[in-house]
Amino acid sequence: MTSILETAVRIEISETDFDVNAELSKMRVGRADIGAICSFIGLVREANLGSRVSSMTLEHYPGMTEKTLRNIVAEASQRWPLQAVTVIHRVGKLLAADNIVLVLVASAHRQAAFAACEYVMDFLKTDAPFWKQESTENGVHWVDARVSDTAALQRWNQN
Amino acid sequence: MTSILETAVRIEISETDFDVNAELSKMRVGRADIGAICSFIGLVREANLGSRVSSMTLEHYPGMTEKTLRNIVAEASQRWPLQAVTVIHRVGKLLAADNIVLVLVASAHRQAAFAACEYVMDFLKTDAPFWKQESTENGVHWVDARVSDTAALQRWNQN
Amino acid sequence: MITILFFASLREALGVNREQFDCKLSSVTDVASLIEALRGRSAAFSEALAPTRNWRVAVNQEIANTNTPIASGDEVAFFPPVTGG
Amino acid sequence: MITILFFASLREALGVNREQFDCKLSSVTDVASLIEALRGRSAAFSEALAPTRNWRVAVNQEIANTNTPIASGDEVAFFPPVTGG
Repeated sequence: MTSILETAVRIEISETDFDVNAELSKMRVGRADIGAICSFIGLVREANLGSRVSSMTLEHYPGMTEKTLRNIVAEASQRWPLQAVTVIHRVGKLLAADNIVLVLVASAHRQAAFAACEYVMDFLKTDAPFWKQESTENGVHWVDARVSDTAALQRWNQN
Repeated sequence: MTSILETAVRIEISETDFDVNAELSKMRVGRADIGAICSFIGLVREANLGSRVSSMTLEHYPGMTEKTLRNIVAEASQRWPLQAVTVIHRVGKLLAADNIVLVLVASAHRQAAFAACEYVMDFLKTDAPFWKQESTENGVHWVDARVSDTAALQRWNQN
Repeated sequence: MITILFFASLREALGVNREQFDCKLSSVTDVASLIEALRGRSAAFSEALAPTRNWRVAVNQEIANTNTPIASGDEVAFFPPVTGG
Repeated sequence: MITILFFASLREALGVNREQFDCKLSSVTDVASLIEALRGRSAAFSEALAPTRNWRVAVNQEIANTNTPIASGDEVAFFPPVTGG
Protein backbone atom coordinates (compact mmCIF):
# COMPACT_ATOMS: atom_id res chain seq x y z
CA MET A 1 0.00 0.00 0.00
CA THR A 2 1.38 3.40 -0.93
CA SER A 3 1.39 6.15 1.64
CA ILE A 4 0.29 9.73 1.20
CA LEU A 5 3.95 10.69 0.75
CA GLU A 6 4.14 8.72 -2.48
CA THR A 7 0.81 9.99 -3.80
CA ALA A 8 0.84 13.23 -5.76
CA VAL A 9 -1.94 15.29 -4.21
CA ARG A 10 -3.47 18.49 -5.55
CA ILE A 11 -6.19 20.27 -3.56
CA GLU A 12 -7.71 23.50 -4.78
CA ILE A 13 -10.58 25.74 -3.74
CA SER A 14 -11.47 28.01 -6.60
CA GLU A 15 -13.99 30.64 -7.64
CA THR A 16 -13.28 29.90 -11.28
CA ASP A 17 -14.17 26.81 -13.27
CA PHE A 18 -11.80 23.87 -13.69
CA ASP A 19 -10.60 22.36 -16.97
CA VAL A 20 -10.81 18.57 -16.85
CA ASN A 21 -8.36 18.02 -19.71
CA ALA A 22 -5.83 20.36 -18.13
CA GLU A 23 -6.15 18.59 -14.76
CA LEU A 24 -5.77 15.18 -16.40
CA SER A 25 -2.63 16.41 -18.19
CA LYS A 26 -1.11 17.74 -14.96
CA MET A 27 -1.74 14.40 -13.29
CA ARG A 28 -0.31 12.33 -16.15
CA VAL A 29 2.68 14.38 -17.22
CA GLY A 30 5.92 12.42 -17.35
CA ARG A 31 4.52 9.13 -16.10
CA ALA A 32 3.61 5.86 -17.83
CA ASP A 33 2.70 3.83 -14.74
CA ILE A 34 -0.94 4.91 -14.47
CA GLY A 35 -3.41 2.23 -15.54
CA ALA A 36 -6.68 3.84 -14.51
CA ILE A 37 -8.08 7.28 -13.77
CA CYS A 38 -11.49 7.55 -12.19
CA SER A 39 -13.00 10.99 -12.12
CA PHE A 40 -16.08 12.51 -10.63
CA ILE A 41 -17.73 15.79 -11.54
CA GLY A 42 -20.52 17.20 -9.41
CA LEU A 43 -22.81 19.70 -11.13
CA VAL A 44 -25.50 22.21 -10.17
CA ARG A 45 -28.86 20.60 -10.99
CA GLU A 46 -31.53 22.97 -12.08
CA ALA A 47 -34.25 20.93 -10.41
CA ASN A 48 -33.81 20.14 -6.74
CA LEU A 49 -36.64 18.78 -4.62
CA GLY A 50 -39.25 20.30 -6.87
CA SER A 51 -37.88 23.83 -7.00
CA ARG A 52 -36.11 25.31 -9.98
CA VAL A 53 -32.58 26.36 -8.97
CA SER A 54 -31.39 29.41 -10.90
CA SER A 55 -28.15 29.89 -8.99
CA MET A 56 -26.27 28.72 -5.95
CA THR A 57 -23.71 30.33 -3.66
CA LEU A 58 -21.08 28.14 -2.06
CA GLU A 59 -19.43 29.21 1.17
CA HIS A 60 -16.56 27.39 2.87
CA TYR A 61 -14.23 27.56 5.86
CA PRO A 62 -10.83 28.50 4.40
CA GLY A 63 -8.07 26.52 6.04
CA MET A 64 -10.28 23.81 7.51
CA THR A 65 -11.53 22.92 4.03
CA GLU A 66 -8.07 22.21 2.65
CA LYS A 67 -7.04 20.42 5.86
CA THR A 68 -10.12 18.20 5.76
CA LEU A 69 -9.67 17.34 2.08
CA ARG A 70 -6.00 16.50 2.63
CA ASN A 71 -6.97 14.20 5.49
CA ILE A 72 -9.59 12.44 3.37
CA VAL A 73 -7.10 11.91 0.55
CA ALA A 74 -4.49 10.66 3.05
CA GLU A 75 -6.99 8.11 4.39
CA ALA A 76 -7.82 6.96 0.87
CA SER A 77 -4.10 6.60 0.12
CA GLN A 78 -3.76 4.33 3.12
CA ARG A 79 -6.60 2.12 1.93
CA TRP A 80 -5.76 1.83 -1.76
CA PRO A 81 -2.55 2.01 -3.79
CA LEU A 82 -2.98 5.44 -5.37
CA GLN A 83 -0.63 7.33 -7.65
CA ALA A 84 -2.23 10.78 -7.79
CA VAL A 85 -5.31 12.54 -6.47
CA THR A 86 -6.75 15.91 -7.48
CA VAL A 87 -9.65 17.57 -5.67
CA ILE A 88 -10.96 20.92 -6.92
CA HIS A 89 -14.04 22.46 -5.32
CA ARG A 90 -15.59 25.67 -6.46
CA VAL A 91 -16.94 28.38 -4.16
CA GLY A 92 -18.89 31.57 -4.80
CA LYS A 93 -21.81 31.95 -7.17
CA LEU A 94 -22.66 29.09 -9.54
CA LEU A 95 -25.41 28.74 -12.11
CA ALA A 96 -27.48 25.71 -13.13
CA ALA A 97 -25.36 23.13 -15.02
CA ASP A 98 -22.11 24.65 -13.68
CA ASN A 99 -19.38 22.43 -12.33
CA ILE A 100 -19.14 22.25 -8.53
CA VAL A 101 -16.46 19.68 -7.77
CA LEU A 102 -13.87 17.58 -9.56
CA VAL A 103 -12.14 14.53 -8.08
CA LEU A 104 -9.52 12.66 -10.10
CA VAL A 105 -7.88 9.49 -8.79
CA ALA A 106 -5.07 7.68 -10.61
CA SER A 107 -3.96 4.16 -9.79
CA ALA A 108 -2.32 1.22 -11.51
CA HIS A 109 -5.63 -0.65 -11.19
CA ARG A 110 -9.21 0.30 -11.88
CA GLN A 111 -10.83 -1.02 -8.72
CA ALA A 112 -8.58 1.12 -6.51
CA ALA A 113 -9.28 4.19 -8.66
CA PHE A 114 -13.07 3.71 -8.52
CA ALA A 115 -13.19 2.93 -4.81
CA ALA A 116 -10.91 5.77 -3.76
CA CYS A 117 -12.73 8.32 -5.94
CA GLU A 118 -16.07 7.39 -4.42
CA TYR A 119 -14.53 7.33 -0.92
CA VAL A 120 -13.18 10.87 -1.37
CA MET A 121 -16.57 12.11 -2.60
CA ASP A 122 -18.46 10.38 0.21
CA PHE A 123 -16.29 11.96 2.92
CA LEU A 124 -16.12 15.31 1.15
CA LYS A 125 -19.92 15.37 1.30
CA THR A 126 -20.09 14.75 5.04
CA ASP A 127 -16.86 16.27 6.40
CA ALA A 128 -15.58 19.11 4.22
CA PRO A 129 -16.89 22.49 5.44
CA PHE A 130 -18.81 23.75 2.41
CA TRP A 131 -22.34 25.14 2.53
CA LYS A 132 -24.72 25.67 -0.35
CA GLN A 133 -27.29 28.40 -0.56
CA GLU A 134 -29.76 27.98 -3.41
CA SER A 135 -31.74 30.65 -5.21
CA THR A 136 -35.06 29.31 -6.47
CA GLU A 137 -38.33 30.86 -7.51
CA ASN A 138 -39.34 30.42 -3.86
CA GLY A 139 -36.44 32.55 -2.65
CA VAL A 140 -33.02 31.97 -1.19
CA HIS A 141 -32.42 29.14 1.27
CA TRP A 142 -29.58 27.12 2.75
CA VAL A 143 -29.51 23.53 1.52
CA ASP A 144 -30.18 20.93 4.19
CA ALA A 145 -27.67 18.15 4.79
CA ARG A 146 -28.95 14.80 3.57
CA VAL A 147 -29.22 11.70 5.71
CA SER A 148 -28.33 9.62 2.63
CA ASP A 149 -24.89 11.23 2.58
CA THR A 150 -24.19 10.09 6.12
CA ALA A 151 -25.61 6.66 5.33
CA ALA A 152 -23.24 6.39 2.37
CA LEU A 153 -20.29 6.27 4.78
CA GLN A 154 -21.42 2.97 6.27
CA ARG A 155 -19.94 0.90 3.47
CA TRP A 156 -16.43 2.16 4.24
CA ASN A 157 -16.59 0.74 7.74
CA GLN A 158 -17.15 -2.75 6.45
CA ASN A 159 -13.78 -3.15 4.76
CA MET B 1 -35.81 3.59 -13.14
CA THR B 2 -35.07 4.96 -16.60
CA SER B 3 -34.87 2.62 -19.54
CA ILE B 4 -32.28 2.57 -22.28
CA LEU B 5 -34.69 4.52 -24.47
CA GLU B 6 -34.43 7.52 -22.19
CA THR B 7 -30.67 7.28 -21.82
CA ALA B 8 -28.52 9.07 -24.38
CA VAL B 9 -25.96 6.48 -25.43
CA ARG B 10 -22.83 7.05 -27.47
CA ILE B 11 -20.62 4.06 -28.40
CA GLU B 12 -17.51 4.50 -30.49
CA ILE B 13 -14.63 2.32 -31.59
CA SER B 14 -11.81 4.53 -32.77
CA GLU B 15 -8.23 4.36 -33.99
CA THR B 16 -7.69 7.95 -32.91
CA ASP B 17 -7.52 9.37 -29.42
CA PHE B 18 -10.54 10.79 -27.60
CA ASP B 19 -10.90 14.26 -26.09
CA VAL B 20 -12.40 14.06 -22.61
CA ASN B 21 -13.53 17.70 -22.54
CA ALA B 22 -15.20 17.35 -25.93
CA GLU B 23 -17.00 14.18 -24.84
CA LEU B 24 -18.14 15.84 -21.61
CA SER B 25 -19.47 18.79 -23.62
CA LYS B 26 -21.39 16.53 -26.00
CA MET B 27 -22.97 14.76 -23.06
CA ARG B 28 -23.89 17.96 -21.23
CA VAL B 29 -25.03 20.19 -24.03
CA GLY B 30 -28.47 21.72 -23.51
CA ARG B 31 -29.26 20.00 -20.23
CA ALA B 32 -29.23 21.16 -16.62
CA ASP B 33 -30.58 17.98 -14.99
CA ILE B 34 -27.24 16.18 -14.59
CA GLY B 35 -25.99 16.07 -11.01
CA ALA B 36 -23.03 13.74 -11.36
CA ILE B 37 -20.70 12.47 -14.05
CA CYS B 38 -18.42 9.58 -13.25
CA SER B 39 -15.74 8.86 -15.78
CA PHE B 40 -13.14 6.18 -16.24
CA ILE B 41 -10.04 6.30 -18.39
CA GLY B 42 -7.98 3.15 -18.97
CA LEU B 43 -4.37 3.72 -20.02
CA VAL B 44 -1.49 1.68 -21.42
CA ARG B 45 0.86 0.98 -18.53
CA GLU B 46 4.51 0.80 -19.43
CA ALA B 47 5.20 -1.90 -16.86
CA ASN B 48 3.05 -5.02 -16.99
CA LEU B 49 3.94 -8.16 -15.04
CA GLY B 50 7.61 -7.23 -15.00
CA SER B 51 8.04 -6.54 -18.70
CA ARG B 52 8.39 -3.10 -20.19
CA VAL B 53 5.60 -2.48 -22.68
CA SER B 54 6.69 -0.23 -25.54
CA SER B 55 3.51 -0.55 -27.57
CA MET B 56 0.28 -2.48 -27.80
CA THR B 57 -2.00 -3.43 -30.66
CA LEU B 58 -5.71 -3.72 -30.04
CA GLU B 59 -7.86 -5.93 -32.24
CA HIS B 60 -11.63 -6.23 -32.01
CA TYR B 61 -14.65 -7.90 -33.62
CA PRO B 62 -16.43 -5.12 -35.53
CA GLY B 63 -20.16 -5.39 -35.09
CA MET B 64 -20.10 -7.67 -32.06
CA THR B 65 -18.10 -5.08 -30.15
CA GLU B 66 -20.70 -2.35 -30.58
CA LYS B 67 -23.56 -4.79 -29.95
CA THR B 68 -21.96 -6.03 -26.74
CA LEU B 69 -21.24 -2.52 -25.46
CA ARG B 70 -24.82 -1.45 -26.22
CA ASN B 71 -26.13 -4.43 -24.29
CA ILE B 72 -23.92 -3.65 -21.31
CA VAL B 73 -25.08 -0.03 -21.26
CA ALA B 74 -28.72 -1.15 -21.61
CA GLU B 75 -28.30 -3.46 -18.59
CA ALA B 76 -26.75 -0.63 -16.59
CA SER B 77 -29.64 1.65 -17.55
CA GLN B 78 -32.06 -0.92 -16.18
CA ARG B 79 -30.23 -1.07 -12.87
CA TRP B 80 -29.62 2.63 -12.25
CA PRO B 81 -31.35 5.87 -13.29
CA LEU B 82 -28.89 7.08 -15.93
CA GLN B 83 -29.11 10.16 -18.12
CA ALA B 84 -26.29 9.59 -20.59
CA VAL B 85 -23.52 7.07 -21.22
CA THR B 86 -20.52 7.36 -23.53
CA VAL B 87 -18.14 4.48 -24.23
CA ILE B 88 -15.14 5.03 -26.50
CA HIS B 89 -12.61 2.26 -27.00
CA ARG B 90 -9.52 2.63 -29.09
CA VAL B 91 -8.16 -0.03 -31.43
CA GLY B 92 -4.96 -0.30 -33.45
CA LYS B 93 -1.50 0.57 -32.20
CA LEU B 94 -1.10 2.33 -28.87
CA LEU B 95 2.01 3.47 -27.00
CA ALA B 96 2.78 3.48 -23.28
CA ALA B 97 0.68 6.11 -21.43
CA ASP B 98 -1.83 6.32 -24.30
CA ASN B 99 -5.55 6.27 -23.61
CA ILE B 100 -7.30 2.94 -24.23
CA VAL B 101 -10.86 3.43 -23.09
CA LEU B 102 -13.18 6.17 -21.86
CA VAL B 103 -16.48 5.58 -20.07
CA LEU B 104 -18.64 8.54 -19.01
CA VAL B 105 -21.85 8.06 -17.04
CA ALA B 106 -24.20 10.91 -16.17
CA SER B 107 -26.94 10.66 -13.58
CA ALA B 108 -28.87 12.92 -11.25
CA HIS B 109 -27.11 11.19 -8.34
CA ARG B 110 -23.51 10.26 -7.69
CA GLN B 111 -23.99 6.71 -6.44
CA ALA B 112 -25.76 5.69 -9.65
CA ALA B 113 -23.04 7.33 -11.75
CA PHE B 114 -20.22 5.59 -9.87
CA ALA B 115 -21.90 2.18 -9.80
CA ALA B 116 -22.94 2.22 -13.46
CA CYS B 117 -19.52 3.39 -14.64
CA GLU B 118 -17.79 0.58 -12.77
CA TYR B 119 -20.42 -1.91 -13.97
CA VAL B 120 -19.83 -0.93 -17.60
CA MET B 121 -16.05 -1.27 -17.18
CA ASP B 122 -16.36 -4.63 -15.42
CA PHE B 123 -18.50 -6.14 -18.19
CA LEU B 124 -16.52 -4.46 -20.96
CA LYS B 125 -13.45 -6.24 -19.56
CA THR B 126 -15.04 -9.70 -19.64
CA ASP B 127 -17.55 -9.53 -22.51
CA ALA B 128 -16.52 -7.00 -25.17
CA PRO B 129 -14.48 -8.67 -27.95
CA PHE B 130 -11.19 -6.78 -27.76
CA TRP B 131 -7.78 -8.43 -27.67
CA LYS B 132 -4.48 -6.86 -26.70
CA GLN B 133 -1.14 -7.79 -28.14
CA GLU B 134 1.80 -6.28 -26.27
CA SER B 135 5.26 -5.51 -27.58
CA THR B 136 7.88 -5.81 -24.86
CA GLU B 137 11.64 -6.28 -24.81
CA ASN B 138 10.85 -10.02 -24.71
CA GLY B 139 8.91 -9.86 -27.97
CA VAL B 140 5.30 -9.67 -29.02
CA HIS B 141 2.63 -11.64 -27.15
CA TRP B 142 -1.12 -11.76 -26.70
CA VAL B 143 -2.23 -10.61 -23.27
CA ASP B 144 -3.86 -13.33 -21.14
CA ALA B 145 -7.32 -12.76 -19.72
CA ARG B 146 -7.24 -12.21 -15.97
CA VAL B 147 -9.19 -14.26 -13.46
CA SER B 148 -9.60 -11.10 -11.37
CA ASP B 149 -11.70 -9.54 -14.14
CA THR B 150 -14.16 -12.45 -14.04
CA ALA B 151 -14.15 -12.35 -10.24
CA ALA B 152 -15.04 -8.65 -10.38
CA LEU B 153 -18.44 -9.54 -11.85
CA GLN B 154 -19.50 -11.39 -8.72
CA ARG B 155 -20.48 -8.22 -6.91
CA TRP B 156 -23.11 -7.38 -9.53
CA ASN B 157 -24.97 -10.63 -8.83
CA GLN B 158 -25.48 -9.68 -5.21
CA ASN B 159 -27.71 -6.71 -5.87
CA MET C 1 -8.18 35.62 23.42
CA ILE C 2 -9.70 33.10 21.07
CA THR C 3 -11.11 33.59 17.58
CA ILE C 4 -14.70 32.51 17.01
CA LEU C 5 -16.05 31.95 13.52
CA PHE C 6 -19.64 31.43 12.36
CA PHE C 7 -20.59 30.06 8.96
CA ALA C 8 -23.57 29.79 6.64
CA SER C 9 -27.00 29.85 8.33
CA LEU C 10 -25.42 30.36 11.77
CA ARG C 11 -23.50 33.38 10.49
CA GLU C 12 -26.71 34.80 9.05
CA ALA C 13 -28.80 34.10 12.17
CA LEU C 14 -26.20 35.74 14.45
CA GLY C 15 -25.17 38.54 12.11
CA VAL C 16 -21.48 37.92 12.78
CA ASN C 17 -18.85 35.92 10.94
CA ARG C 18 -15.82 36.41 13.19
CA GLU C 19 -15.05 37.77 16.61
CA GLN C 20 -12.31 37.84 19.21
CA PHE C 21 -13.35 36.47 22.59
CA ASP C 22 -11.60 36.76 25.96
CA CYS C 23 -11.69 33.32 27.58
CA LYS C 24 -10.38 34.50 30.94
CA LEU C 25 -13.07 37.13 31.47
CA SER C 26 -15.75 34.48 31.01
CA SER C 27 -13.98 31.49 32.65
CA VAL C 28 -14.21 29.60 29.38
CA THR C 29 -12.14 26.38 29.43
CA ASP C 30 -13.94 24.14 26.96
CA VAL C 31 -16.56 24.22 24.21
CA ALA C 32 -19.40 23.68 26.70
CA SER C 33 -18.46 26.73 28.78
CA LEU C 34 -17.93 28.82 25.63
CA ILE C 35 -21.42 27.92 24.42
CA GLU C 36 -22.87 28.78 27.82
CA ALA C 37 -21.19 32.20 27.70
CA LEU C 38 -22.35 32.85 24.12
CA ARG C 39 -25.93 31.71 24.72
CA GLY C 40 -26.21 34.15 27.63
CA ARG C 41 -25.72 37.09 25.26
CA SER C 42 -29.07 37.21 23.46
CA ALA C 43 -32.11 35.28 22.37
CA ALA C 44 -30.53 34.85 18.93
CA PHE C 45 -27.39 33.21 20.36
CA SER C 46 -29.39 31.16 22.85
CA GLU C 47 -31.58 29.85 20.05
CA ALA C 48 -28.86 29.27 17.45
CA LEU C 49 -26.54 27.34 19.78
CA ALA C 50 -29.23 25.42 21.69
CA PRO C 51 -28.26 21.74 22.27
CA THR C 52 -31.31 20.69 20.28
CA ARG C 53 -30.11 22.57 17.20
CA ASN C 54 -28.05 20.63 14.72
CA TRP C 55 -24.83 22.70 14.79
CA ARG C 56 -21.26 21.49 14.48
CA VAL C 57 -18.19 22.86 16.25
CA ALA C 58 -14.55 22.77 15.20
CA VAL C 59 -11.55 23.71 17.33
CA ASN C 60 -8.43 24.66 15.40
CA GLN C 61 -10.06 23.43 12.20
CA GLU C 62 -10.81 19.96 13.47
CA ILE C 63 -14.24 18.66 14.37
CA ALA C 64 -14.72 18.94 18.15
CA ASN C 65 -17.43 18.37 20.75
CA THR C 66 -18.63 20.05 23.91
CA ASN C 67 -15.86 18.42 25.97
CA THR C 68 -13.05 19.74 23.79
CA PRO C 69 -10.80 22.06 25.85
CA ILE C 70 -10.25 25.62 24.67
CA ALA C 71 -7.18 27.73 25.38
CA SER C 72 -6.00 31.18 24.42
CA GLY C 73 -5.01 31.36 20.76
CA ASP C 74 -7.48 28.70 19.65
CA GLU C 75 -9.80 29.12 16.68
CA VAL C 76 -13.34 27.89 17.35
CA ALA C 77 -15.92 27.62 14.57
CA PHE C 78 -19.66 26.97 14.67
CA PHE C 79 -21.55 25.89 11.58
CA PRO C 80 -24.47 23.82 10.31
CA PRO C 81 -24.03 20.32 8.83
CA VAL C 82 -21.98 20.62 5.65
CA THR C 83 -23.53 20.46 2.18
CA GLY C 84 -20.68 20.60 -0.34
CA GLY C 85 -19.91 18.37 -3.27
CA MET D 1 -23.01 -21.10 -46.54
CA ILE D 2 -21.93 -19.62 -43.21
CA THR D 3 -19.19 -17.10 -42.47
CA ILE D 4 -16.53 -18.17 -39.99
CA LEU D 5 -14.28 -15.60 -38.32
CA PHE D 6 -11.13 -16.12 -36.25
CA PHE D 7 -9.61 -13.46 -34.01
CA ALA D 8 -6.39 -12.66 -32.18
CA SER D 9 -4.23 -15.68 -31.22
CA LEU D 10 -6.65 -18.08 -32.96
CA ARG D 11 -6.42 -16.10 -36.16
CA GLU D 12 -2.62 -16.20 -35.91
CA ALA D 13 -2.46 -19.91 -35.10
CA LEU D 14 -4.74 -20.83 -38.00
CA GLY D 15 -3.48 -18.28 -40.50
CA VAL D 16 -7.01 -17.30 -41.49
CA ASN D 17 -9.30 -14.49 -40.33
CA ARG D 18 -12.44 -15.20 -42.37
CA GLU D 19 -13.82 -17.94 -44.53
CA GLN D 20 -17.05 -19.11 -46.15
CA PHE D 21 -18.11 -22.58 -45.13
CA ASP D 22 -20.72 -24.86 -46.71
CA CYS D 23 -22.79 -26.37 -43.88
CA LYS D 24 -24.64 -28.82 -46.09
CA LEU D 25 -21.54 -30.46 -47.52
CA SER D 26 -20.30 -31.22 -43.99
CA SER D 27 -23.66 -31.91 -42.28
CA VAL D 28 -23.01 -29.07 -39.85
CA THR D 29 -26.09 -28.23 -37.75
CA ASP D 30 -24.62 -26.79 -34.58
CA VAL D 31 -21.37 -25.44 -33.12
CA ALA D 32 -20.27 -28.92 -32.01
CA SER D 33 -20.54 -30.38 -35.52
CA LEU D 34 -18.85 -27.32 -37.02
CA ILE D 35 -15.91 -27.73 -34.65
CA GLU D 36 -15.69 -31.42 -35.49
CA ALA D 37 -15.54 -30.59 -39.20
CA LEU D 38 -12.93 -27.87 -38.68
CA ARG D 39 -10.72 -29.99 -36.39
CA GLY D 40 -10.62 -32.72 -39.03
CA ARG D 41 -8.81 -30.38 -41.42
CA SER D 42 -5.34 -30.19 -39.91
CA ALA D 43 -3.27 -30.52 -36.78
CA ALA D 44 -3.38 -26.75 -36.36
CA PHE D 45 -7.21 -26.67 -36.36
CA SER D 46 -7.42 -29.79 -34.20
CA GLU D 47 -5.12 -28.22 -31.64
CA ALA D 48 -6.55 -24.67 -31.70
CA LEU D 49 -10.17 -25.80 -31.28
CA ALA D 50 -9.57 -28.69 -28.85
CA PRO D 51 -12.15 -28.79 -26.02
CA THR D 52 -9.34 -28.31 -23.51
CA ARG D 53 -8.31 -25.02 -25.12
CA ASN D 54 -9.83 -21.88 -23.71
CA TRP D 55 -11.61 -20.55 -26.82
CA ARG D 56 -14.91 -18.75 -27.06
CA VAL D 57 -17.52 -18.98 -29.79
CA ALA D 58 -20.09 -16.43 -30.93
CA VAL D 59 -22.97 -17.07 -33.33
CA ASN D 60 -24.35 -13.98 -35.04
CA GLN D 61 -22.30 -11.80 -32.70
CA GLU D 62 -23.68 -13.28 -29.50
CA ILE D 63 -21.79 -15.58 -27.16
CA ALA D 64 -22.76 -19.18 -27.93
CA ASN D 65 -21.79 -22.70 -26.87
CA THR D 66 -21.34 -26.07 -28.51
CA ASN D 67 -25.11 -26.73 -28.48
CA THR D 68 -25.97 -23.54 -30.35
CA PRO D 69 -27.62 -24.43 -33.72
CA ILE D 70 -26.08 -23.12 -36.92
CA ALA D 71 -27.95 -22.45 -40.16
CA SER D 72 -27.05 -21.07 -43.55
CA GLY D 73 -26.35 -17.34 -43.40
CA ASP D 74 -25.04 -17.40 -39.84
CA GLU D 75 -21.82 -15.72 -38.76
CA VAL D 76 -19.74 -17.87 -36.41
CA ALA D 77 -16.66 -16.49 -34.66
CA PHE D 78 -13.94 -18.21 -32.64
CA PHE D 79 -11.64 -16.23 -30.38
CA PRO D 80 -9.66 -16.37 -27.14
CA PRO D 81 -10.94 -14.83 -23.87
CA VAL D 82 -11.22 -11.07 -24.33
CA THR D 83 -8.66 -8.62 -22.91
CA GLY D 84 -9.93 -5.11 -23.68
CA GLY D 85 -10.37 -2.13 -21.39
